[in-house]
Amino acid sequence: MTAPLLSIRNLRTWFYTESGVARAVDGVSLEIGAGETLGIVGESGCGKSVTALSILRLIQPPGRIEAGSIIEFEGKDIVTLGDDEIREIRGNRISMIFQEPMSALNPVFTVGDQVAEVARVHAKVSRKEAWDRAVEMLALTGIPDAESRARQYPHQLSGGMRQRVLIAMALMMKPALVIADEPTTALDVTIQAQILDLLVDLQKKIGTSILMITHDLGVIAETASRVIVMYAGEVVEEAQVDELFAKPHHPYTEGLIHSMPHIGHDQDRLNVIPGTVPAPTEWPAGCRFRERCPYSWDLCEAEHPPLYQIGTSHVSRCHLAVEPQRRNNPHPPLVVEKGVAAA
Amino acid sequence: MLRYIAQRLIQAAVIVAIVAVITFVLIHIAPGDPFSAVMDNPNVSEAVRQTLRAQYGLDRPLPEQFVNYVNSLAHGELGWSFSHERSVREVLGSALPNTLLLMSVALVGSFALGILIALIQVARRGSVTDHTLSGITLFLFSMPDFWFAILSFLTFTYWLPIFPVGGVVDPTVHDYLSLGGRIADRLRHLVLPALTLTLLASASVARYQRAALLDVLPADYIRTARLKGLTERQILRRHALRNALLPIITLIGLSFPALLTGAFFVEKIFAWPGMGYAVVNAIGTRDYPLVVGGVIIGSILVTLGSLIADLLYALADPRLRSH
Amino acid sequence: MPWQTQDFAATSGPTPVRESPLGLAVRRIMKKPSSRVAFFLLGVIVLVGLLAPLIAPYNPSAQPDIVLLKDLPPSFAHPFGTDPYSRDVLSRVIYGTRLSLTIGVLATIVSLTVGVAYGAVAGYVGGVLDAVMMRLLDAFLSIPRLLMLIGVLVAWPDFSVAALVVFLGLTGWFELSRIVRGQVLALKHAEFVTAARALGARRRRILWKHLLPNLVSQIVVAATIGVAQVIVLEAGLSYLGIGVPQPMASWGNIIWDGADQVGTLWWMALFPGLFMVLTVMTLNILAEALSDAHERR
Amino acid sequence: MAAMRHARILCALLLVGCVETDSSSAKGSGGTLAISSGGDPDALIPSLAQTVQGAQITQMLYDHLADIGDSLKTLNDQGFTPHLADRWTWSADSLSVAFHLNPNAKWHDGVPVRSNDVRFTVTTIKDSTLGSPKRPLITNIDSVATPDSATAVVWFHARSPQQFYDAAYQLLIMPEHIWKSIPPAGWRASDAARNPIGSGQYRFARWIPRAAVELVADTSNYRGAPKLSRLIWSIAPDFTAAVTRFLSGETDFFEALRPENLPDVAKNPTLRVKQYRGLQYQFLQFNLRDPANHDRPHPILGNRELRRALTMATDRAALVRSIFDTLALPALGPTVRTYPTTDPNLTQIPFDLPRARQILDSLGWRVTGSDSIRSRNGRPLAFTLSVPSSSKPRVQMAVLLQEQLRQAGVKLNVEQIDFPVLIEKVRKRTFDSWIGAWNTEPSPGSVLGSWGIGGSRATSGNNFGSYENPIFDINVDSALASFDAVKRRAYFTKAYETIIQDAPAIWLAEPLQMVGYHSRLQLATLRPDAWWAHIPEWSIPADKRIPRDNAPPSATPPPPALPAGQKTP
Repeated sequence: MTAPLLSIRNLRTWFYTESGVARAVDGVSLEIGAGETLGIVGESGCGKSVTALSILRLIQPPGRIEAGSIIEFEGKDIVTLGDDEIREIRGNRISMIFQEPMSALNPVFTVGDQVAEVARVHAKVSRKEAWDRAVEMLALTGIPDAESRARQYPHQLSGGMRQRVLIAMALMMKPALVIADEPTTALDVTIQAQILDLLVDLQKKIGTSILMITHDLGVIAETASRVIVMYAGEVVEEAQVDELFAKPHHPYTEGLIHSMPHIGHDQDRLNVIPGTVPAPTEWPAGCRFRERCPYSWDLCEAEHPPLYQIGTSHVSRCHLAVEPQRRNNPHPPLVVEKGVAAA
Repeated sequence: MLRYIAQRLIQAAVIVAIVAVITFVLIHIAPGDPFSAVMDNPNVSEAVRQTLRAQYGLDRPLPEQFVNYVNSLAHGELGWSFSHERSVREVLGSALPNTLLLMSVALVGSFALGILIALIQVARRGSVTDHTLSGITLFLFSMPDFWFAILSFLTFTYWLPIFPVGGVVDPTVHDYLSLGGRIADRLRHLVLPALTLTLLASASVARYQRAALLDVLPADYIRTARLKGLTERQILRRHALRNALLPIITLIGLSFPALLTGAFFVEKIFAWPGMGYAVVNAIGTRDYPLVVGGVIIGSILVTLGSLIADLLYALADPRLRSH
Repeated sequence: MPWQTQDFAATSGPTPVRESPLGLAVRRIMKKPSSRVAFFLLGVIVLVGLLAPLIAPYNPSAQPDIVLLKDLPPSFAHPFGTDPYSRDVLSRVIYGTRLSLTIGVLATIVSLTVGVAYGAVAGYVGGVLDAVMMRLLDAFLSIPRLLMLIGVLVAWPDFSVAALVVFLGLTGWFELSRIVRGQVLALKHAEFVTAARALGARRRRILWKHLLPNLVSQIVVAATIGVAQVIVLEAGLSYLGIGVPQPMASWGNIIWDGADQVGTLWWMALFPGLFMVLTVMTLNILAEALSDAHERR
Repeated sequence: MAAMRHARILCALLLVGCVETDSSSAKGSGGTLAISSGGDPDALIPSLAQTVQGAQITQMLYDHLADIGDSLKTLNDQGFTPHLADRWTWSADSLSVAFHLNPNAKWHDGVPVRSNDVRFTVTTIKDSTLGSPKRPLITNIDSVATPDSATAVVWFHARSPQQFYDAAYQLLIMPEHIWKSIPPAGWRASDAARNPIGSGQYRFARWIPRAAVELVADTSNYRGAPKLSRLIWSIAPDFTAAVTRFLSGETDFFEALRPENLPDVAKNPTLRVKQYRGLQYQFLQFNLRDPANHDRPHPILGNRELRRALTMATDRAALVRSIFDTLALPALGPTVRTYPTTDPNLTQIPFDLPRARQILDSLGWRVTGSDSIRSRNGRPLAFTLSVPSSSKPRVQMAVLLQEQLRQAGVKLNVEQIDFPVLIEKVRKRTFDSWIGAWNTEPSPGSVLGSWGIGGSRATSGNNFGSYENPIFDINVDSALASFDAVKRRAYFTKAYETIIQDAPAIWLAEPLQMVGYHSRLQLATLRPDAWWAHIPEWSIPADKRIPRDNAPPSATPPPPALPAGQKTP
């Protein structure tokens, strides 16, 4: 592997709220190579979106990227860049696609304007030329009759169309990295597939890297080559996609895979991991997943697990790496016991 | 869109009709006869008494009085002002342009000023500037209109006599001035009352607009804009303001009653010969037809204001425009 | 299989109230220094009103010397000066605090009662009655409050303070009744109300039981703003000569006492005005903090 | 009743006065006089005008037949100077006077002034559908005959020393050709009322309601052009605005300065103050009859001793000092010191609080409860004092009186009501007490209308308190019938002392008038009944003029914005 395009080391993004310091991202390290698609998966509240926003330095007060965090992109440390320099990168070298295509577009401007604005800011081209480029880009994302669609307002487009607009906006400057934050969550299933295909297709044409953030392992399976599982502000497992699905190591990953809907199964009932992600202001000591874990034992409470090397490119933050036999004796997780006790 | 306009027009007409009923009730709810003071007033001539009796038909049964009242209102007749010795329509008709001038200058001024203040505050949110401006707008917002107008009048005509003491023009010279001089004379008289009303009204605009901008800022499309690499200033001006302006159009409609009330006091204190001045003077002379006429016209103004604001909103918001 | 199977429970709309929302809101706003200062100042003003007889340095209506002690500018003996009747303006402002606050509070109680009742009836009955009541409300809202009061008060030849309070109250409930109606409508269709009905409770009882707790914080906000508005309106009406009848002292009246000589007797407009602005400001700060707290709930 | 004509209600604004005197031929005319005014004129029709602004402006626009002299003599035609009539002749039986009109006199529209105008004026004032306030003042005039177009013969019912005064002072002649086609009931609302045509030395230019009234010099007037070419009444909304306009130089003249304004005037070297004797006295009048039933005496105020006690409890000197500073004296009685017939040392009821308390005790009004208010047989010693809310000084007076009487254990409920409502209440005699002011006329005989038996018994009479004492009436009548100055004064003294001791009112104040004016103005005599009488003689020297003075003299002003449809004179 050549020098990575983006390298994050020990990223800590904390929010200083009334109810305490929320350590939303708490020591994340990862790398993305050029042209690669890296997936980040996890429940909401696990810190994946904050990681993405940190890469673009879009953390608003009271949030803050803590000193010592390093986000190296194309040889520059994003954490220490000046405001003008980071703006040069945003939308230009790194862009982002959001999960809510409706609210991510400004309702009072035409979509063409909004796409063209990227070119106006970064390519310093005339209004006319920016518009032409925008229409071209919109056509590229598969919007039929792009010229007239560009003159429409967001509310006049369907959800899938809007997502295409966002993609056009993101790819306008042919960025080195596109961060896609739940790009398909809000769309219905058939559109989801189209959008993912489009992304993969455009990635090939442009040669950009993609950081695919999602809670949906299915999306990962379709798009990513490597995947990172995040939980409670930390990376808990990292592996090649095939490896992860075949041999998930972390109990959390295991739970995620189990909770995937399977075609042909009863869709009314979903397998879910009991309990919820703890509040970021009070991560539990020891293993942060301990209370929801069916395998946890004393060690999990006593010691915060490090990232254990499991395979060649497979790491996991679980003490099971030390005592793998415990996997054979699951018990009801603590949260379930508590729940029973409470009822 | 056309249907919306039609609907809104009908709604406004219904409101005006209800207002007419309410004023009729107001006239009759008072103990005795609101015109008794007028009827027996030695200064009121027999002709006026007859006009009043005919106008209000006070000796008739209530339903008939109501029909007559509605009928005369429908014909634009608001009764006879005995303190002016002319019809209420004539009195208010000649005063209305002055009130509208004052209100529109203050409306434009206060929204421009209020939005500017809000932009400054939001651009530096949390700073000392922000807090200071918040304090000032809150202070202005909490100030009774008449008290602020008194202070402004005293300060700039009595202690620092910079501005003329009320009126729309200086009647002693106005007609003998050149065109430029006449315009200058009008402006000189307009500045202080308009500024007073502007400041009074801008406080609520600034407070509202600041909140609206802060509401908009966490929106996803602002993040999108930031993501595109726009500067904070560009984001505020282009993306945030444009969206935060939509609620402000609603505020235009909502601010009409307050603006009108403010205009009443400002007109009284600055002798600005508008509707408010006429009605306030009518209070002193118990010129009840003129007071009621003022209430009706004021309510129509407010209804029209909110109607216009709603239509503007529909025009400005692309989401509504296409429906 | 260690993984539990759970039902998704959809929840939406207003939730049954478990803890006092008002207490929660008060606790929350008290974290802001500006609210604490406002609360303290308002407390002081209310105390001034309550303790008027104890703290006023002079009898507010005594005219100690109508020749030598009249129209005196502020001094140590008379910090707010004296009026044309040689009365001490400070003492009158202190007693005026009492009257102005009383009028504000009483009129607001009238407004709240009418507003809650009107909104509740409109929302509960619904249908044609609701539509009619709402159009009527639109019309009421189109008449500027001051104009409406002028219309009524001018028609009334002479009226007492009690009548003034009633009129002020009867013109101040329109916005609140809208909020109440909205809440009633939302509650009518709320799950827990349906659930409670399924358990055999009567709907009307359920509504009342849940309506008020859900509304408490909004009512408190409306009341706070209402008191401020009434204080300003009363002063404005007094300034137009149709407010509090003259022998009594309210803030508006004291200003009126000096109104025709406001250039020379500036202290008579300044001090009661400052008291008024201070009171209204603290009320506005608290109302804003309360409604913020409510929105964040 | 002849004397009825003289009194008139006056509340802050109400005043009817007199006319210009002769003016010598004016040279170097020019200059503008801007007058700060507290309100619009009520009407620009002389037969209807009642407010002070109405009086001022109509007396500039219209003419008397003859004008009273500065000495305000009212006996026969002593001191009167020719105006519309250049001479007059008495009939042998003195029951008529023939006024010979000035042949050059013309209305502002060019039509000559004719004797039928005089007859028309009298006829319309006597017409009840007009409702002229002057109607009761000219009851002694029977009719006007017009033997020829230049001679108007005024016929009187009875020979009276003041009959000439009635015809000359009370009548401002109106043009018949303008008004005859309009029914009197519709005069106020007519177009003609907004574009008055007169014969005075100033002609009407325009009236912008709530803003200004403007008159311009009638340069071709038969009495010569006035010296100032323009007069403007600049109308301010309230006292502060009016005085501020004067202080800031926006206006040149302010007629109602108060003591509080003097420091501000003194600060400005271009402003001057002038005091002059007025004809006004202010009083608190008691209703001697029961407001609910006029056939019964007032349950409290019907008692003479009690009224005397109330007067004794009132420190009138302090009151006057508090409100007027040095600009007023305590009133002597129903009269003013300006009259030569008034003895300034009339015996008064002294201020004596202990004695007042004693009297009240002896009348059975005792302090029983804890609230220090006296009562008798369970009835508290309390009554209402009505004041017009529009008059700040009178409201002040009421609040001061309230406190003073409280010291004596009397509860005074101050009721502020609007002026028209108050007038109505007073006319219907349904009041307990009120604070009023009479602006008397040049004749001291006016006192019978306001305090005599006739004024009490006539339904439209001005003796609202229903005070009746024949001794008072007889002495006034004797005085009026007497041609001997010493005797006249003695009779009046007797009459005044009678009424003072009966205390139908507390005689409060006799204000001096104080006007403020810009130093570039050169004033003429300020006549006690009407400071404006000699305005046509006022001037502004050419070297002291400011831009507003240099408006083209007698230029026709451009068509005004209001009222619409005005005819240019």
